[in-house]
Amino acid sequence: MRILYFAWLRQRTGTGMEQVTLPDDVRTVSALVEWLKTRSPGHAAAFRELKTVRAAVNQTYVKLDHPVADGDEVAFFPPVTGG
Amino acid sequence: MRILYFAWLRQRTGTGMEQVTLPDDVRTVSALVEWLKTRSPGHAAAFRELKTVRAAVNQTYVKLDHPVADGDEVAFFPPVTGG
Amino acid sequence: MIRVQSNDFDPGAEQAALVAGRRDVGAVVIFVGLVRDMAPEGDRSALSAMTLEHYPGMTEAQLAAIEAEANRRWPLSASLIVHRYGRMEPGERIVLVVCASAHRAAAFEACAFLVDWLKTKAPFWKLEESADGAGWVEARAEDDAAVDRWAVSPPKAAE
Amino acid sequence: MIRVQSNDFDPGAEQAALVAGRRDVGAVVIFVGLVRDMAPEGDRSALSAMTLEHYPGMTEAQLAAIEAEANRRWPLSASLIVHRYGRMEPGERIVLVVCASAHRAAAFEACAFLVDWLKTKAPFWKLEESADGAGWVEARAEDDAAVDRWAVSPPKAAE
Repeated sequence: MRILYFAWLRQRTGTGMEQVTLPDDVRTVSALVEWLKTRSPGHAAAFRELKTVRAAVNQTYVKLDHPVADGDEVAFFPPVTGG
Repeated sequence: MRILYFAWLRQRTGTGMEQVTLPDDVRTVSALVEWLKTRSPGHAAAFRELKTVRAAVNQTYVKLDHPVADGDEVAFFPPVTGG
Repeated sequence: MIRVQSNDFDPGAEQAALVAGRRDVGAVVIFVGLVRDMAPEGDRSALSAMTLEHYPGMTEAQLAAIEAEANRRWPLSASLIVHRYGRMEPGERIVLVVCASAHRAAAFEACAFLVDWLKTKAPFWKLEESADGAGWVEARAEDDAAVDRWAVSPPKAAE
Repeated sequence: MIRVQSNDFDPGAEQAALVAGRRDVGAVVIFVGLVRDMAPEGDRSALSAMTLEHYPGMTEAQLAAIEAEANRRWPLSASLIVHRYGRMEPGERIVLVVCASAHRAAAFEACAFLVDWLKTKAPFWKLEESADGAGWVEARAEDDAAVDRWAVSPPKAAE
Protein backbone atom coordinates (compact mmCIF):
# COMPACT_ATOMS: atom_id res chain seq x y z
CA MET A 1 0.00 0.00 0.00
CA ARG A 2 1.17 3.49 -0.91
CA ILE A 3 0.86 6.16 1.81
CA LEU A 4 1.20 9.83 0.86
CA TYR A 5 1.72 12.77 3.21
CA PHE A 6 1.28 16.44 2.37
CA ALA A 7 2.14 19.77 4.01
CA TRP A 8 2.96 19.50 7.73
CA LEU A 9 2.09 15.78 7.78
CA ARG A 10 4.89 15.33 5.27
CA GLN A 11 7.22 17.46 7.40
CA ARG A 12 6.39 15.65 10.66
CA THR A 13 6.60 12.12 9.26
CA GLY A 14 9.73 13.14 7.37
CA THR A 15 8.49 11.57 4.13
CA GLY A 16 6.14 12.40 1.26
CA MET A 17 5.51 8.79 0.35
CA GLU A 18 6.06 5.39 1.86
CA GLN A 19 5.26 1.89 0.78
CA VAL A 20 3.82 -0.31 3.57
CA THR A 21 2.50 -3.83 3.89
CA LEU A 22 -0.81 -3.72 5.66
CA PRO A 23 -1.29 -5.99 8.71
CA ASP A 24 -4.36 -8.21 8.32
CA ASP A 25 -6.29 -6.52 11.12
CA VAL A 26 -6.01 -3.00 9.62
CA ARG A 27 -9.20 -2.58 7.59
CA THR A 28 -10.14 1.11 7.97
CA VAL A 29 -8.41 4.47 7.59
CA SER A 30 -8.79 4.89 11.34
CA ALA A 31 -7.04 1.62 12.10
CA LEU A 32 -4.36 2.52 9.56
CA VAL A 33 -3.73 5.81 11.37
CA GLU A 34 -3.32 4.02 14.71
CA TRP A 35 -0.90 1.57 13.13
CA LEU A 36 1.07 4.34 11.32
CA LYS A 37 1.49 6.23 14.63
CA THR A 38 3.64 3.33 15.92
CA ARG A 39 6.12 3.64 13.08
CA SER A 40 8.07 6.65 14.45
CA PRO A 41 7.78 9.59 16.84
CA GLY A 42 7.33 11.77 13.72
CA HIS A 43 4.34 9.70 12.64
CA ALA A 44 2.89 9.96 16.14
CA ALA A 45 3.32 13.74 16.03
CA ALA A 46 1.73 13.96 12.59
CA PHE A 47 -1.42 12.19 13.76
CA ARG A 48 -1.65 13.76 17.23
CA GLU A 49 -4.50 16.10 16.34
CA LEU A 50 -6.79 14.11 14.10
CA LYS A 51 -9.36 16.87 13.69
CA THR A 52 -6.96 18.72 11.38
CA VAL A 53 -6.13 15.63 9.33
CA ARG A 54 -8.00 14.74 6.16
CA ALA A 55 -7.69 11.53 4.18
CA ALA A 56 -8.20 10.35 0.61
CA VAL A 57 -8.30 6.77 -0.60
CA ASN A 58 -7.43 6.38 -4.24
CA GLN A 59 -7.62 10.18 -4.63
CA THR A 60 -11.15 10.50 -3.27
CA TYR A 61 -11.86 12.22 0.05
CA VAL A 62 -13.05 9.75 2.69
CA LYS A 63 -14.03 9.66 6.35
CA LEU A 64 -11.88 7.88 8.92
CA ASP A 65 -14.17 4.83 8.98
CA HIS A 66 -13.62 4.19 5.27
CA PRO A 67 -12.25 0.72 4.42
CA VAL A 68 -8.71 0.29 3.13
CA ALA A 69 -7.16 -2.67 1.36
CA ASP A 70 -3.74 -3.53 0.03
CA GLY A 71 -3.19 -1.86 -3.33
CA ASP A 72 -4.98 1.32 -2.25
CA GLU A 73 -3.30 4.73 -2.40
CA VAL A 74 -4.01 6.46 0.91
CA ALA A 75 -3.16 10.12 1.39
CA PHE A 76 -3.13 12.23 4.56
CA PHE A 77 -3.13 16.04 4.55
CA PRO A 78 -4.45 19.09 6.42
CA PRO A 79 -7.67 20.76 5.25
CA VAL A 80 -6.93 22.26 1.83
CA THR A 81 -6.22 26.00 1.77
CA GLY A 82 -6.94 26.56 -1.90
CA GLY A 83 -4.69 28.18 -4.45
CA MET B 1 -18.78 77.15 -35.00
CA ARG B 2 -17.57 73.57 -35.51
CA ILE B 3 -20.25 71.00 -36.42
CA LEU B 4 -19.40 67.27 -36.19
CA TYR B 5 -21.38 64.39 -37.67
CA PHE B 6 -21.00 60.71 -36.80
CA ALA B 7 -22.20 57.40 -38.24
CA TRP B 8 -25.07 57.74 -40.69
CA LEU B 9 -25.37 61.47 -40.07
CA ARG B 10 -21.81 61.74 -41.37
CA GLN B 11 -22.71 59.58 -44.36
CA ARG B 12 -25.88 61.52 -45.22
CA THR B 13 -24.39 64.97 -44.84
CA GLY B 14 -21.29 63.78 -46.70
CA THR B 15 -18.96 65.29 -44.11
CA GLY B 16 -17.59 64.50 -40.66
CA MET B 17 -16.90 68.13 -39.79
CA GLU B 18 -17.81 71.53 -41.06
CA GLN B 19 -17.09 75.06 -39.92
CA VAL B 20 -20.10 77.36 -40.07
CA THR B 21 -20.84 80.95 -39.13
CA LEU B 22 -23.97 81.01 -37.06
CA PRO B 23 -26.78 83.40 -38.13
CA ASP B 24 -27.78 85.75 -35.30
CA ASP B 25 -31.25 84.23 -34.87
CA VAL B 26 -29.96 80.67 -34.32
CA ARG B 27 -29.69 80.31 -30.55
CA THR B 28 -30.64 76.70 -29.77
CA VAL B 29 -29.63 73.26 -31.03
CA SER B 30 -33.12 72.95 -32.44
CA ALA B 31 -32.85 76.17 -34.44
CA LEU B 32 -29.38 75.07 -35.58
CA VAL B 33 -30.83 71.82 -36.92
CA GLU B 34 -33.50 73.69 -38.90
CA TRP B 35 -30.86 75.96 -40.34
CA LEU B 36 -28.46 73.07 -41.15
CA LYS B 37 -31.27 71.26 -43.03
CA THR B 38 -31.26 74.08 -45.60
CA ARG B 39 -27.59 73.57 -46.46
CA SER B 40 -28.02 70.53 -48.73
CA PRO B 41 -30.41 67.66 -49.54
CA GLY B 42 -27.97 65.43 -47.62
CA HIS B 43 -28.33 67.60 -44.52
CA ALA B 44 -32.12 67.52 -44.89
CA ALA B 45 -31.99 63.70 -45.11
CA ALA B 46 -29.70 63.45 -42.07
CA PHE B 47 -32.13 65.40 -39.90
CA ARG B 48 -35.36 63.94 -41.30
CA GLU B 49 -36.02 61.68 -38.28
CA LEU B 50 -35.01 63.74 -35.26
CA LYS B 51 -36.00 61.07 -32.75
CA THR B 52 -32.93 59.05 -33.72
CA VAL B 53 -30.60 62.06 -33.56
CA ARG B 54 -28.64 62.94 -30.43
CA ALA B 55 -26.60 66.08 -29.87
CA ALA B 56 -23.65 67.17 -27.78
CA VAL B 57 -22.45 70.73 -27.20
CA ASN B 58 -18.79 70.99 -26.25
CA GLN B 59 -18.72 67.20 -25.80
CA THR B 60 -21.59 67.07 -23.33
CA TYR B 61 -24.92 65.47 -24.23
CA VAL B 62 -27.71 68.05 -24.50
CA LYS B 63 -31.40 68.28 -25.34
CA LEU B 64 -32.57 70.05 -28.49
CA ASP B 65 -33.57 73.20 -26.60
CA HIS B 66 -30.00 73.69 -25.35
CA PRO B 67 -28.47 77.07 -26.25
CA VAL B 68 -25.66 77.33 -28.78
CA ALA B 69 -23.23 80.16 -29.41
CA ASP B 70 -20.40 80.83 -31.82
CA GLY B 71 -17.25 79.03 -30.66
CA ASP B 72 -19.20 75.97 -29.50
CA GLU B 73 -18.43 72.51 -30.83
CA VAL B 74 -21.75 70.89 -31.70
CA ALA B 75 -21.94 67.20 -32.60
CA PHE B 76 -24.81 65.17 -34.06
CA PHE B 77 -24.99 61.38 -33.94
CA PRO B 78 -27.39 58.43 -33.58
CA PRO B 79 -27.92 56.88 -30.12
CA VAL B 80 -24.64 55.24 -29.13
CA THR B 81 -24.40 51.49 -29.65
CA GLY B 82 -21.52 50.86 -27.27
CA GLY B 83 -18.31 49.04 -28.03
CA MET C 1 -5.83 54.65 -17.40
CA ILE C 2 -7.76 54.67 -20.63
CA ARG C 3 -6.71 54.47 -24.27
CA VAL C 4 -8.72 54.62 -27.48
CA GLN C 5 -6.66 53.26 -30.35
CA SER C 6 -6.97 51.51 -33.70
CA ASN C 7 -4.24 48.92 -33.13
CA ASP C 8 -4.55 45.62 -31.28
CA PHE C 9 -3.44 45.10 -27.67
CA ASP C 10 -1.81 42.27 -25.69
CA PRO C 11 -3.85 41.41 -22.57
CA GLY C 12 -0.88 39.69 -20.91
CA ALA C 13 1.50 42.59 -21.45
CA GLU C 14 -1.13 45.08 -20.24
CA GLN C 15 -1.81 43.02 -17.12
CA ALA C 16 1.89 42.75 -16.30
CA ALA C 17 2.53 46.47 -16.86
CA LEU C 18 -0.48 47.47 -14.74
CA VAL C 19 0.69 45.65 -11.61
CA ALA C 20 4.46 45.73 -12.13
CA GLY C 21 6.32 46.01 -8.83
CA ARG C 22 3.15 45.75 -6.72
CA ARG C 23 2.98 43.36 -3.76
CA ASP C 24 -0.54 44.29 -2.62
CA VAL C 25 -2.53 43.02 -5.62
CA GLY C 26 -4.11 39.60 -5.24
CA ALA C 27 -6.63 39.60 -8.08
CA VAL C 28 -6.63 40.89 -11.63
CA VAL C 29 -9.82 40.46 -13.64
CA ILE C 30 -9.43 41.01 -17.35
CA PHE C 31 -12.23 41.27 -19.88
CA VAL C 32 -11.41 40.84 -23.56
CA GLY C 33 -14.24 41.58 -25.96
CA LEU C 34 -14.03 39.99 -29.41
CA VAL C 35 -15.83 40.76 -32.64
CA ARG C 36 -18.50 38.06 -32.79
CA ASP C 37 -20.38 36.82 -35.81
CA MET C 38 -24.01 36.66 -34.72
CA ALA C 39 -25.22 35.11 -37.98
CA PRO C 40 -25.38 31.52 -36.67
CA GLU C 41 -27.95 32.66 -34.08
CA GLY C 42 -30.35 34.34 -36.49
CA ASP C 43 -31.26 34.51 -40.13
CA ARG C 44 -28.62 37.04 -41.03
CA SER C 45 -25.71 36.71 -43.39
CA ALA C 46 -22.29 36.02 -41.93
CA LEU C 47 -20.56 39.12 -40.62
CA SER C 48 -17.50 39.95 -42.69
CA ALA C 49 -16.34 42.95 -40.66
CA MET C 50 -17.36 45.61 -38.19
CA THR C 51 -16.23 49.22 -38.11
CA LEU C 52 -16.36 51.19 -34.89
CA GLU C 53 -16.56 54.96 -35.12
CA HIS C 54 -15.92 57.16 -32.09
CA TYR C 55 -15.97 60.83 -31.12
CA PRO C 56 -12.35 61.71 -30.43
CA GLY C 57 -12.18 63.71 -27.24
CA MET C 58 -15.66 62.92 -25.96
CA THR C 59 -15.17 59.15 -26.08
CA GLU C 60 -11.93 59.38 -24.09
CA ALA C 61 -13.49 61.78 -21.58
CA GLN C 62 -16.45 59.48 -20.98
CA LEU C 63 -14.23 56.41 -20.60
CA ALA C 64 -12.08 58.27 -18.08
CA ALA C 65 -15.23 59.35 -16.19
CA ILE C 66 -16.66 55.84 -15.92
CA GLU C 67 -13.25 54.48 -14.89
CA ALA C 68 -13.11 57.11 -12.12
CA GLU C 69 -16.62 56.07 -11.06
CA ALA C 70 -15.50 52.41 -10.81
CA ASN C 71 -12.56 53.49 -8.66
CA ARG C 72 -14.94 55.41 -6.38
CA ARG C 73 -17.20 52.38 -5.99
CA TRP C 74 -14.59 49.67 -5.49
CA PRO C 75 -11.16 49.61 -3.82
CA LEU C 76 -9.08 49.07 -6.94
CA SER C 77 -5.29 48.98 -6.94
CA ALA C 78 -5.22 49.85 -10.65
CA SER C 79 -7.49 49.83 -13.67
CA LEU C 80 -7.20 50.07 -17.44
CA ILE C 81 -9.59 50.42 -20.35
CA VAL C 82 -8.32 50.01 -23.91
CA HIS C 83 -10.92 50.38 -26.65
CA ARG C 84 -10.24 49.99 -30.34
CA TYR C 85 -11.91 51.81 -33.20
CA GLY C 86 -11.81 51.22 -36.96
CA ARG C 87 -12.43 48.10 -39.02
CA MET C 88 -12.18 44.70 -37.34
CA GLU C 89 -13.02 41.16 -38.42
CA PRO C 90 -14.73 38.39 -36.44
CA GLY C 91 -12.40 36.95 -33.82
CA GLU C 92 -10.41 40.16 -33.39
CA ARG C 93 -10.00 41.75 -29.97
CA ILE C 94 -11.96 44.97 -29.66
CA VAL C 95 -11.98 46.01 -26.00
CA LEU C 96 -9.89 45.32 -22.90
CA VAL C 97 -10.84 46.07 -19.31
CA VAL C 98 -8.41 45.25 -16.49
CA CYS C 99 -9.28 45.71 -12.81
CA ALA C 100 -6.72 44.90 -10.12
CA SER C 101 -7.49 44.73 -6.43
CA ALA C 102 -6.30 43.13 -3.21
CA HIS C 103 -9.40 40.93 -3.32
CA ARG C 104 -11.22 39.14 -6.11
CA ALA C 105 -14.77 40.36 -5.41
CA ALA C 106 -13.92 44.01 -6.02
CA ALA C 107 -11.97 43.16 -9.17
CA PHE C 108 -14.80 41.04 -10.62
CA GLU C 109 -17.53 43.55 -9.80
CA ALA C 110 -15.69 46.61 -11.05
CA CYS C 111 -14.75 44.83 -14.27
CA ALA C 112 -18.34 43.68 -14.93
CA PHE C 113 -19.61 47.20 -14.15
CA LEU C 114 -17.21 48.78 -16.66
CA VAL C 115 -17.94 46.21 -19.35
CA ASP C 116 -21.71 46.62 -18.99
CA TRP C 117 -21.30 50.36 -19.39
CA LEU C 118 -18.88 50.12 -22.30
CA LYS C 119 -21.03 47.65 -24.23
CA THR C 120 -24.09 49.90 -24.05
CA LYS C 121 -23.30 53.50 -23.19
CA ALA C 122 -19.84 54.21 -24.58
CA PRO C 123 -19.89 56.69 -27.46
CA PHE C 124 -19.18 54.31 -30.31
CA TRP C 125 -21.18 53.59 -33.45
CA LYS C 126 -21.05 50.24 -35.18
CA LEU C 127 -21.16 49.60 -38.91
CA GLU C 128 -21.58 45.93 -39.81
CA GLU C 129 -20.60 44.48 -43.17
CA SER C 130 -22.01 41.23 -44.53
CA ALA C 131 -22.99 39.75 -47.90
CA ASP C 132 -26.21 41.78 -47.50
CA GLY C 133 -24.19 45.01 -47.50
CA ALA C 134 -23.24 47.43 -44.76
CA GLY C 135 -25.53 48.77 -42.07
CA TRP C 136 -25.35 50.83 -38.89
CA VAL C 137 -26.32 48.89 -35.77
CA GLU C 138 -29.19 50.41 -33.81
CA ALA C 139 -29.03 50.90 -30.04
CA ARG C 140 -30.47 47.88 -28.23
CA ALA C 141 -32.96 48.31 -25.42
CA GLU C 142 -32.21 44.94 -23.77
CA ASP C 143 -28.61 45.93 -23.08
CA ASP C 144 -29.79 48.77 -20.87
CA ALA C 145 -31.05 46.24 -18.32
CA ALA C 146 -27.47 45.11 -17.68
CA VAL C 147 -26.38 48.67 -16.99
CA ASP C 148 -29.49 49.46 -14.95
CA ARG C 149 -28.52 46.91 -12.31
CA TRP C 150 -25.62 49.20 -11.41
CA ALA C 151 -27.92 52.27 -11.23
CA VAL C 152 -25.42 54.26 -13.23
CA SER C 153 -26.08 57.22 -15.46
CA PRO C 154 -23.78 58.04 -18.35
CA PRO C 155 -20.94 60.16 -17.00
CA LYS C 156 -20.94 63.78 -18.09
CA ALA C 157 -18.05 64.36 -20.41
CA ALA C 158 -15.59 67.11 -19.66
CA GLU C 159 -16.63 70.45 -21.11
CA MET D 1 -8.49 22.36 -20.29
CA ILE D 2 -6.54 22.34 -17.07
CA ARG D 3 -2.83 22.41 -16.29
CA VAL D 4 -0.92 22.25 -13.02
CA GLN D 5 2.63 23.46 -13.53
CA SER D 6 5.52 25.12 -11.73
CA ASN D 7 6.40 27.59 -14.48
CA ASP D 8 4.75 30.95 -15.15
CA PHE D 9 2.11 31.52 -17.86
CA ASP D 10 1.23 34.35 -20.27
CA PRO D 11 -2.44 35.37 -19.94
CA GLY D 12 -2.47 37.01 -23.39
CA ALA D 13 -0.99 33.99 -25.17
CA GLU D 14 -3.39 31.65 -23.35
CA GLN D 15 -6.40 33.81 -24.27
CA ALA D 16 -5.37 33.94 -27.92
CA ALA D 17 -4.74 30.19 -28.14
CA LEU D 18 -8.03 29.37 -26.45
CA VAL D 19 -10.20 31.21 -28.98
CA ALA D 20 -7.97 30.96 -32.07
CA GLY D 21 -10.03 30.67 -35.24
CA ARG D 22 -13.37 31.13 -33.44
CA ARG D 23 -15.95 33.62 -34.74
CA ASP D 24 -18.64 32.85 -32.15
CA VAL D 25 -16.88 34.12 -29.01
CA GLY D 26 -17.82 37.62 -27.87
CA ALA D 27 -16.49 37.66 -24.34
CA VAL D 28 -13.40 36.29 -22.64
CA VAL D 29 -13.08 36.81 -18.90
CA ILE D 30 -9.63 36.15 -17.48
CA PHE D 31 -8.71 35.95 -13.82
CA VAL D 32 -5.08 36.25 -12.84
CA GLY D 33 -4.30 35.57 -9.18
CA LEU D 34 -1.09 37.03 -7.80
CA VAL D 35 0.88 36.27 -4.67
CA ARG D 36 -0.11 39.07 -2.32
CA ASP D 37 1.73 40.31 0.73
CA MET D 38 -0.93 40.64 3.41
CA ALA D 39 1.47 42.15 5.98
CA PRO D 40 0.36 45.78 5.40
CA GLU D 41 -3.18 44.78 6.47
CA GLY D 42 -2.26 43.17 9.76
CA ASP D 43 0.53 42.97 12.27
CA ARG D 44 2.47 40.30 10.44
CA SER D 45 5.94 40.47 8.97
CA ALA D 46 6.28 41.04 5.25
CA LEU D 47 5.79 37.90 3.18
CA SER D 48 9.01 36.89 1.47
CA ALA D 49 7.66 33.89 -0.42
CA MET D 50 4.87 31.34 -0.61
CA THR D 51 5.19 27.69 -1.54
CA LEU D 52 2.20 25.80 -2.89
CA GLU D 53 2.15 22.05 -2.51
CA HIS D 54 -0.33 19.90 -4.44
CA TYR D 55 -1.38 16.26 -4.75
CA PRO D 56 -0.32 15.24 -8.25
CA GLY D 57 -3.15 13.32 -9.83
CA MET D 58 -5.88 14.30 -7.40
CA THR D 59 -5.37 18.03 -7.86
CA GLU D 60 -5.61 17.73 -11.64
CA ALA D 61 -8.67 15.46 -11.39
CA GLN D 62 -10.48 17.91 -9.13
CA LEU D 63 -9.65 20.88 -11.31
CA ALA D 64 -10.96 18.99 -14.36
CA ALA D 65 -14.15 18.10 -12.45
CA ILE D 66 -14.90 21.68 -11.39
CA GLU D 67 -14.17 22.91 -14.91
CA ALA D 68 -16.65 20.36 -16.27
CA GLU D 69 -19.20 21.58 -13.71
CA ALA D 70 -18.75 25.18 -14.90
CA ASN D 71 -19.31 24.02 -18.47
CA ARG D 72 -22.52 22.27 -17.40
CA ARG D 73 -23.81 25.40 -15.66
CA TRP D 74 -22.90 28.02 -18.27
CA PRO D 75 -22.76 27.96 -22.07
CA LEU D 76 -19.01 28.34 -22.47
CA SER D 77 -17.23 28.25 -25.80
CA ALA D 78 -13.97 27.29 -24.12
CA SER D 79 -12.35 27.35 -20.71
CA LEU D 80 -8.91 26.99 -19.18
CA ILE D 81 -7.45 26.67 -15.71
CA VAL D 82 -3.70 26.94 -15.17
CA HIS D 83 -2.50 26.59 -11.59
CA ARG D 84 1.09 26.87 -10.46
CA TYR D 85 2.74 25.06 -7.60
CA GLY D 86 6.13 25.54 -5.96
CA ARG D 87 7.79 28.62 -4.50
CA MET D 88 6.60 32.05 -5.59
CA GLU D 89 7.30 35.59 -4.43
CA PRO D 90 4.86 38.49 -3.91
CA GLY D 91 3.69 39.89 -7.25
CA GLU D 92 4.11 36.60 -9.12
CA ARG D 93 1.21 35.09 -11.06
CA ILE D 94 -0.12 31.98 -9.40
CA VAL D 95 -3.41 31.03 -11.06
CA LEU D 96 -5.13 31.71 -14.38
CA VAL D 97 -8.78 31.10 -15.19
CA VAL D 98 -10.11 31.88 -18.68
CA CYS D 99 -13.78 31.56 -19.63
CA ALA D 100 -14.94 32.31 -23.16
CA SER D 101 -18.55 32.62 -24.21
CA ALA D 102 -20.77 34.25 -26.81
CA HIS D 103 -22.05 36.57 -24.07
CA ARG D 104 -20.34 38.36 -21.22
CA ALA D 105 -22.66 37.33 -18.38
CA ALA D 106 -21.87 33.60 -18.76
CA ALA D 107 -18.14 34.30 -19.02
CA PHE D 108 -18.10 36.50 -15.90
CA GLU D 109 -20.22 34.14 -13.81
CA ALA D 110 -18.37 30.96 -14.78
CA CYS D 111 -15.00 32.61 -14.13
CA ALA D 112 -16.07 33.91 -10.68
CA PHE D 113 -17.48 30.46 -9.84
CA LEU D 114 -14.22 28.73 -10.73
CA VAL D 115 -12.07 31.26 -8.89
CA ASP D 116 -14.18 31.01 -5.72
CA TRP D 117 -13.78 27.23 -5.82
CA LEU D 118 -10.06 27.31 -6.59
CA LYS D 119 -9.25 29.83 -3.84
CA THR D 120 -10.94 27.71 -1.18
CA LYS D 121 -11.49 24.11 -2.21
CA ALA D 122 -8.67 23.21 -4.58
CA PRO D 123 -6.24 20.66 -3.11
CA PHE D 124 -3.29 22.94 -2.47
CA TRP D 125 -1.43 23.66 0.76
CA LYS D 126 0.28 26.96 1.38
CA LEU D 127 3.55 27.52 3.20
CA GLU D 128 4.32 31.17 3.89
CA GLU D 129 7.81 32.49 4.58
CA SER D 130 8.51 35.75 6.36
CA ALA D 131 11.07 37.18 8.78
CA ASP D 132 9.11 35.30 11.48
CA GLY D 133 9.92 31.98 9.80
CA ALA D 134 7.85 29.60 7.70
CA GLY D 135 4.33 28.44 8.51
CA TRP D 136 1.53 26.47 6.93
CA VAL D 137 -1.59 28.51 6.25
CA GLU D 138 -4.74 27.18 7.89
CA ALA D 139 -8.00 26.77 5.99
CA ARG D 140 -10.12 29.90 6.35
CA ALA D 141 -13.79 29.65 7.26
CA GLU D 142 -14.75 33.02 5.71
CA ASP D 143 -13.73 31.89 2.25
CA ASP D 144 -16.35 29.16 2.31
CA ALA D 145 -19.09 31.80 2.17
CA ALA D 146 -17.95 32.79 -1.33
CA VAL D 147 -18.21 29.20 -2.51
CA ASP D 148 -21.49 28.61 -0.70
CA ARG D 149 -23.29 31.16 -2.86
CA TRP D 150 -22.81 28.78 -5.78
CA ALA D 151 -24.15 25.82 -3.77
CA VAL D 152 -21.31 23.66 -4.99
CA SER D 153 -19.76 20.70 -3.25
CA PRO D 154 -16.18 19.71 -3.94
CA PRO D 155 -16.13 17.51 -7.01
CA LYS D 156 -15.31 13.88 -6.41
CA ALA D 157 -11.93 13.13 -7.83
CA ALA D 158 -11.53 10.28 -10.28
CA GLU D 159 -10.94 6.96 -8.59
